[in-house]
Amino acid sequence: MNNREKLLEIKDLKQYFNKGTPREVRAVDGISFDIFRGETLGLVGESGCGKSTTGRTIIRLYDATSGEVLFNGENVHGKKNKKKLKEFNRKMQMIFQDPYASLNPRMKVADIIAEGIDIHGLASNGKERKERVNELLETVGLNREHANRYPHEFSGGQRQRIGIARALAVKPEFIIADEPISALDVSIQAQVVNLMKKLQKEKGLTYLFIAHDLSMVKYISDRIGVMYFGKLVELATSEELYKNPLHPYTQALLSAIPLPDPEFERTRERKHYDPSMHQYAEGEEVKMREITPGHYVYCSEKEYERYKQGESL
Amino acid sequence: GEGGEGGGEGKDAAQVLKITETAEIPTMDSVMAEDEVGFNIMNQVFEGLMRLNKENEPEPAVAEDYEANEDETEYTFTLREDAKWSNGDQVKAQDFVFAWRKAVDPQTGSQYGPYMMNGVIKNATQVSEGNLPPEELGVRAEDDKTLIVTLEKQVPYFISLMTFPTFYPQNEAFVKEKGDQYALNSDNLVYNGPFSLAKWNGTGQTWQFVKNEEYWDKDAVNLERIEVTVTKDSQSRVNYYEAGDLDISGELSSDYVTKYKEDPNFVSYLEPTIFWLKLNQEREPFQNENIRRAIAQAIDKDALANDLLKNGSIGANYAVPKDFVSHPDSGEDFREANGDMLEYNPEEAKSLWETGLSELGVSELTLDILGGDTDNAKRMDEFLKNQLEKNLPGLTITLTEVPFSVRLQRDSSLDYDIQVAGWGPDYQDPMTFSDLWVTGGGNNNMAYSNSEYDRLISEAQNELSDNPAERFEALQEAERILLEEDAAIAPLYQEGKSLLVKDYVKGLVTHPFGPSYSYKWVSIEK
Amino acid sequence: MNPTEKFPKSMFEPVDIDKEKSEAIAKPSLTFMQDAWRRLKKNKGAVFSLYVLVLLTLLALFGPYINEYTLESQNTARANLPPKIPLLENIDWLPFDGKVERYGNDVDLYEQKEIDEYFWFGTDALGRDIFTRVWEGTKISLYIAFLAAFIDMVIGVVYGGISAYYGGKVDNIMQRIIEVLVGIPILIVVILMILILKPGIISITIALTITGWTGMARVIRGQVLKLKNQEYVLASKTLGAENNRVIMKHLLPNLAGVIIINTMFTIPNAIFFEAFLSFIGLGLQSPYASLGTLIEDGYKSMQIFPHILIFPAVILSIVMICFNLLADGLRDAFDPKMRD
Amino acid sequence: MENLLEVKDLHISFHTFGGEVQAIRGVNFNLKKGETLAIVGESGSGKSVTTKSIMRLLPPSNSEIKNGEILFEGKDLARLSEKKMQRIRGQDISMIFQDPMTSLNPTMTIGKQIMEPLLKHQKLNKSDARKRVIELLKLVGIPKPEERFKQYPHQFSGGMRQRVVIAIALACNPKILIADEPTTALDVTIQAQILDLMKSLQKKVDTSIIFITHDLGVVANVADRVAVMYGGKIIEIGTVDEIFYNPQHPYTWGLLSSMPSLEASDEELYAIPGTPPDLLHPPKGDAFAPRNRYAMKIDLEKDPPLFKVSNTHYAATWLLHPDAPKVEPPEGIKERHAKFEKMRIHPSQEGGNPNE
Amino acid sequence: MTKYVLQRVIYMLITLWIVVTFTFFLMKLLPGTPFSAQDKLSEQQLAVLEERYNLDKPVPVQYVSYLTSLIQGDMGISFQFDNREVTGLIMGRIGPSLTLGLQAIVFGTLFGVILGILSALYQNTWIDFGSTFIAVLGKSVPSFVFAALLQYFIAVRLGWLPVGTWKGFEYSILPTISLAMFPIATAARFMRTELIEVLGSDYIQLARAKGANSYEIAVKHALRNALIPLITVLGPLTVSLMTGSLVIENIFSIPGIGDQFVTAIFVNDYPIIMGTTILFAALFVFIIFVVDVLYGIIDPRIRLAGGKS
Ligand SMILES: Nc1ncnc2c1ncn2[C@@H]1O[C@H](COP(=O)(O)OP(=O)(O)OP(=O)(O)O)[C@@H](O)[C@H]1O
Ligand SMILES: Nc1ncnc2c1ncn2[C@@H]1O[C@H](COP(=O)(O)OP(=O)(O)OP(=O)(O)O)[C@@H](O)[C@H]1O
Ligand SMILES: [Mg+2]
Ligand SMILES: [Mg+2]
Repeated sequence: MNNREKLLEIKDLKQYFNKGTPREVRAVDGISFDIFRGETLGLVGESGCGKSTTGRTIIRLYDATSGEVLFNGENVHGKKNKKKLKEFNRKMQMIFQDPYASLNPRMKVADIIAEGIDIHGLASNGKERKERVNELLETVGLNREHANRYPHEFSGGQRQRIGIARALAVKPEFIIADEPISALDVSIQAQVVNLMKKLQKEKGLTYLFIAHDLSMVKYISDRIGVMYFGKLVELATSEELYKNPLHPYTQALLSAIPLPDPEFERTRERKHYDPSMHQYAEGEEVKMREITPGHYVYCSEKEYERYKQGESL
Repeated sequence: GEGGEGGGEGKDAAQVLKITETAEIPTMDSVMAEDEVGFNIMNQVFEGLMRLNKENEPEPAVAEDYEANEDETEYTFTLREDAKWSNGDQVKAQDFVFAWRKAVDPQTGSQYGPYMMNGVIKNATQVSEGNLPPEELGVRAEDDKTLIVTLEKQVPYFISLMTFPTFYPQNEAFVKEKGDQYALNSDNLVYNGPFSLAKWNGTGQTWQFVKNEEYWDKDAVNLERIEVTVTKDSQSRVNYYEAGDLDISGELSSDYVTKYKEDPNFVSYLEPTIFWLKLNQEREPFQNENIRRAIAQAIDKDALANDLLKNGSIGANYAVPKDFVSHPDSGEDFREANGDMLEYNPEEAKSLWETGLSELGVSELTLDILGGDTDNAKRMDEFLKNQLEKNLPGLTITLTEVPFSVRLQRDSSLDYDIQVAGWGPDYQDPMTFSDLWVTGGGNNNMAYSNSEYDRLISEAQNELSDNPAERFEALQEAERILLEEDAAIAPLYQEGKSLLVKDYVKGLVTHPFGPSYSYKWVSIEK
Repeated sequence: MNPTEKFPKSMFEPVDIDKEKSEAIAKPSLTFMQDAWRRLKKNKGAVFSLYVLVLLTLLALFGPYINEYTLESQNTARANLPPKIPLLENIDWLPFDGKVERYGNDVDLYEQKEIDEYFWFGTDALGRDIFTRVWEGTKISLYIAFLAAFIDMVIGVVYGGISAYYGGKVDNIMQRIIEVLVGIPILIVVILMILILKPGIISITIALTITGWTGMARVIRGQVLKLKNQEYVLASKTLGAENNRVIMKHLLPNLAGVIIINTMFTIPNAIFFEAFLSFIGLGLQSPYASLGTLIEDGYKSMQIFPHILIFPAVILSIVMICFNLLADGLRDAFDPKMRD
Repeated sequence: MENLLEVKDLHISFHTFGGEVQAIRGVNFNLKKGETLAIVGESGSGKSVTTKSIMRLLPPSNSEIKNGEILFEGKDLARLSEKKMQRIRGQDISMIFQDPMTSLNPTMTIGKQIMEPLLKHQKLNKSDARKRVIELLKLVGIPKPEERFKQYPHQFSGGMRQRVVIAIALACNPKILIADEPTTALDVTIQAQILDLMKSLQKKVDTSIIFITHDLGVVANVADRVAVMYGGKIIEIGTVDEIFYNPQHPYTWGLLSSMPSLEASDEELYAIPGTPPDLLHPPKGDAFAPRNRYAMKIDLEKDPPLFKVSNTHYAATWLLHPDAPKVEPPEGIKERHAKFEKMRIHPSQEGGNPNE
Repeated sequence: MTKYVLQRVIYMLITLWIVVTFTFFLMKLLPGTPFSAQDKLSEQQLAVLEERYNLDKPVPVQYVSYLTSLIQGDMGISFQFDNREVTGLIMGRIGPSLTLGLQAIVFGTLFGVILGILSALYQNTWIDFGSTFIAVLGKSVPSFVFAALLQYFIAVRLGWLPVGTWKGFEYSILPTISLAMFPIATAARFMRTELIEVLGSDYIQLARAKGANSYEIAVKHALRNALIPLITVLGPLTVSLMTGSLVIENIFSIPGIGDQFVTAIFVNDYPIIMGTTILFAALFVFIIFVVDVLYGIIDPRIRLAGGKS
């Protein structure tokens, strides 16, 4: 990573649902991390740990309970004028998980893709708009004939590519991809992942890539953050995380991922993670600490010392 | 008294009659009664000083005999020795005094008490207005068997009034004993009529009349029991009749008249009830006589009666009914002298209408008919609308159909153009119809005023009280003024009633005023 | 299995697989509505109902002008005539011969009253042509029903939409209001309203809609709650779409289905209530006639002149059945669960 | 090893609005005692239909077994009466479904649901059945089984529910256990636990398992043999090593190479272009041909038969025809082939961590 | 759960209070007077009557006193029946209505559920079509049209059953059937969809995989799960019964509260109109409440989750 320009800084972001009621859910409970321009940051964790919420809060689909999100150094949360907001909306985009729910069944593909163009007035006339749509369709590997069809006529992979085209239409800098492939068949997943990689190279995009499939995340990401129950527990480059997982949850996660290699599977050993193992004392400060450069772990001071020694918990 | 009629063969058949009523009994407190059903029921289970006999003439009932003073302002009734309540108590003169005082006492809240007694019984008006205590009412018991009634003035029809339920006695001791609970169900009542009420829970839709063994004239009563069911519509009544659940169908609607006209059990008779259009003379168009006359003459009353109502009603070209009262001397019906007035005549109506319109300076009129909301009323309103609009060019009729109570309210506030209304007699005298139209009269409510008319009525009520023939003729003249001269109202029809009565039911008596039927003389002869 | 079977060598030449072709879609393009329509067409009952309803609507509009009689033209001389239709009068078992049974004999009332005209559905007690009146009545009934359903729809959609879309406190308060409203028996409200307002087309409509919209509001709310968290709505928001756009482009088009279905169920409901009110005597007043008032009119003489009841009753039932069947068909057609 | 189950030339169609869907178009395989056969393939390839047809759970209203036999202990399940089939279900063959959240009756206690097959097939009395249920719950690793017995499904987490479903399936010690994507709905960590559990249980109760999944990693973990399905057919079948290290069918190649390995590699993933075939109108010839970058003319004409690769390994691709040209498989596959060669040379050598 | 029930009770009371208030003021707006012969009354008497009917005070005072007596179960005195308490009048009439309503709902749901089950189990056979036909008829043909036809054909023409009134079980057959048509239709359709959905669910598949036969599946697994939601339509059904009872009682001359209500409307007997309205509303609200709570008790998902929000 030669270019370490911070595109996005997330500072102590919190998102509580039904705050103050008995049904309060601390979906995201104080996480901080940076995303550098041009990189892909992977976010993994088990279902319900708050990955989607993190993504959605960053892009302001939810108003954060507290914390800051700096985009290009500017806080995008809190009050903003309309123009600024629009500008922000253009620069940050999202790709969704469910290829069936993410496209409006009553809109033609052309209109879906052009929605951003229409909102931001990026095309001066109908012809330009049409050209732009066709261009986008080709970018994601679809035909221009597809423009006049409705989403239900497409397969999952195709739909996902339409979703990508929609996001690209506004020429964003940063894209949050919320499990963009987990609903797809293995053979189709590669199509989408390849496309995303290609686009990143061509357009210099920055990704936040959310998934629970570690092998795909590792493949596409430069750095990976591991979430557990609303907290970020480990953050490191993908190589480092894979080779030297420190947090016991990360270790358990890694040990659980099945690989398409029978020999490896025959000998794999599983680790089990029990959060009570930490035995944090009352008032003990538990936070992200940098163990080796660029490798952060959520730990207490005591644990930090042990990690430093190269011990595992 | 009448002798027992059902002899011979009739004795074998079960003397049980199955009949229907059109509504639940609203009250069994005789002084509170104000509706047809109540009056009819009471007529079977209570008895006043007088009772209408089979010929519809008042005859002595609880009273054995009566006497009037010279100017007929005081009556002395002698009560029957054997008149008893169903609990065995004597029917005493004090029971009448008690009931009548209760009827006019404002605290009772009776509507019919003051209506029937004010202006008739001495001091009734003041008592009912709270200006005198009820004890001041002109009625007293000389002894248990002698009742003396003092009148406000001479009242020619006073004796016929004595058949009316408002004037029935109430067993003072029993009423006081029951207190609040009096008359709330058949057990909380005592009876002095031909029958006792049974199995009546106060609001139910069924009850029975059973022969009252304490009744003084029980030998004349053949029926052991009458079973009564409330049936609100004509269709069900006919169904029950056909199914054998009823011996007497109750009133038939026009459709069924068509069906049963030829039936041997079909009975139809004319009632002394008349329906007419009240033309509100506070409204400008009806201040014009031509307009009024045009309206009255534009309606084919015979078609209304024969094609639409079909229940034995006849078209009426008069204001006092046919077959109701007759000349005291000649015995000639009231109708004979005056004949038909304001007959259907579309051509004349049209020309009168046009004259009227030009007098009013308009070419079109929109008038509203205020009518009832019953099925028959609605149908009739539509007929009237059609007739008037057809025969009177430039007239538009709108219809407003409201419940009875609303109509009454709008009537008393003169809030209508044309109103369909009717009147049935409360006693057997033309006055019950004639005094409707005096200036400011309680039932005028259409701003009709004619001093000549008022004079005639007033004379009939006062000066001519002791001259029945002249009085009668004065009332005939008044009717002529009302219709022929003023066309104040537009008569429509005189009501008829049609029933189906099983052929084995003998001796059913229908009454033109007050209660509708008497079952006292009915017998089953199968 | 015969792996050694011989084939010409040329068969084993590689072919170029056109990547374009592998993405091609064979099926013809259909919009959602076209798709729903196609589905609906497969439901014979619904399509038949649709045709019947169209026919009845046409008859309601033009039926009264087919003969010379009007809604109100009376002639008591020809009252209560049974139906008589040219040609059909000659078919014995059909009740269109102008005859009625009286004391076991067939009496031709037309002959008896010396009437040469044909009254297809007979006449009523005032001698009015029932054919004309029935279609006028159908027109009024449909008019009230459509009007009521339309008002219900507008209020319901707006209310439910606002409640769900803005959510939070707004939703909470609006839902409490609905909860209370729903607790009030509709029928009673309708009757009370009619007692106060003079029975007429507008007042009946108002009475019908006064709580009628809650059903639509609830359905819409549920739907919007679901839709507003759909990923395509979120996508639109991340693109910077404002509320207007989200509502117009995303919510409304996707609500169209439920709105149509629900309205289709409201219409027969409104027809029913109108008829019901008329039947208990709180219905329209002359000069208007609705199917309800006609039925009420006919019920009274049902046993003697059944034709006065039968025609409006049958037409009312047909209208109700057709609307219900059509609504059912539409629901199936729009239901994504049934997609093939 | 004897064949417990033999499926021969199975053809199954569905009659739908759009026409006849030929979901299964000639499937052959057998299952041996005690082994785990994994079926992989993408969505719609007919995995579930195949297994449901073994259980005869296909909707009777619109499905039709057009041809073929399903032989279980000599009986043809495809033609068995419903009554007899009921005796086999749950007793000899039982099944685990994909979604643990919906496959339990929400209004019946867990205990009752597990007891049901015991009462029905084993004719146990209530108290014995209860004891057995508690044993089973313990076996599948549910703590405090006595308390759990009386609880309802919604009181269990997803992983717990799947354990309950497994307990139900194992209640009567079935000879065959069919697991249709039993872990797809679960998190990887939970999935790992369930997989371990299934493997250990299999040893204890000695049943044969048909394991359906589309996750090749899971296959590598659990399977003894693997069948790869595509477009209603088995296009390659063999032992787990044969399929993973010596795949022959281009589709299998595609599947294996489209998954990135954990070893860092910056190359583009191998992607199979296009979309799965429309079984309403199956293409002429090989259903995979339109997506096959090695397609030959004959692929568009004729459906390939299963070519034998070894005694245990068959693949349906014309590439195996003697006349077919040699093709270069993708990089990753070549590496796998190399590993396979190595394994053949050193069959005794235990596979170490492939990353080393 | 207790909290939930409490909350519901409060809503129930609020709803009732609104109904009472609403009807009370509506009544005040109605035209017409309760005194049928007002003209014949002296002012003195009018005053007495107004006092008796509590009409002499300003409207807000009347309202408050109505509310207070209502809480004590006193709904005032009828205009139509002399000196009779509305509470008593209604109670005297409620018997036949309750009997009829209960019979109709029991018969209706039972028969409807059976039809629905048959429909679902024999989907797309003639049984299904037959029961769907009945359901469509029941839903579409207004109860009064049904009643009129039944009365005409069964009672009048064929004479098999009595035409009307209320003297015993056989008198209740035709009205019950007329009234039950709607519940039959509703229950049948609801049951059919619900059961089809349940039968298609995963746990039914699992039950079949356990070797359960179709009887066990239908009865042990499917029926229970399909029946639970049926409770939710009981609310709307009761409403339809109340609606129905107004005309049905009228058509068959049954002395019930529906008939009383209609009569009261035509004679402006406000106390009875109000009383019946409140009774209907209370019944309705109460049934909805019971349905909700019952649902919570019967469905373990809600029961144990501690009530839905
Ligand atoms: N709108 C919401 N209201 C209330 N709770 C919510 C809402 N959205 C999410 N949650 C809760 O917040 C927590 C985190 O949810 P989130 O969707 O972020 O998880 P996730 O990591 O994306 O899971 P998955 O892998 O299943 O997508 C969950 O417990 C979820 O139930
Ligand atoms: N009940 C049915 N009616 C019609 N078609 C069906 C039915 N069930 C399955 N099919 C069709 O049969 C084919 C095979 O389906 P199947 O469920 O076996 O796929 P699968 O391999 O299990 O896929 P998945 O991984 O999505 O579970 C599909 O094309 C599907 O559309
Ligand atoms: Mg998520
Ligand atoms: Mg499947």
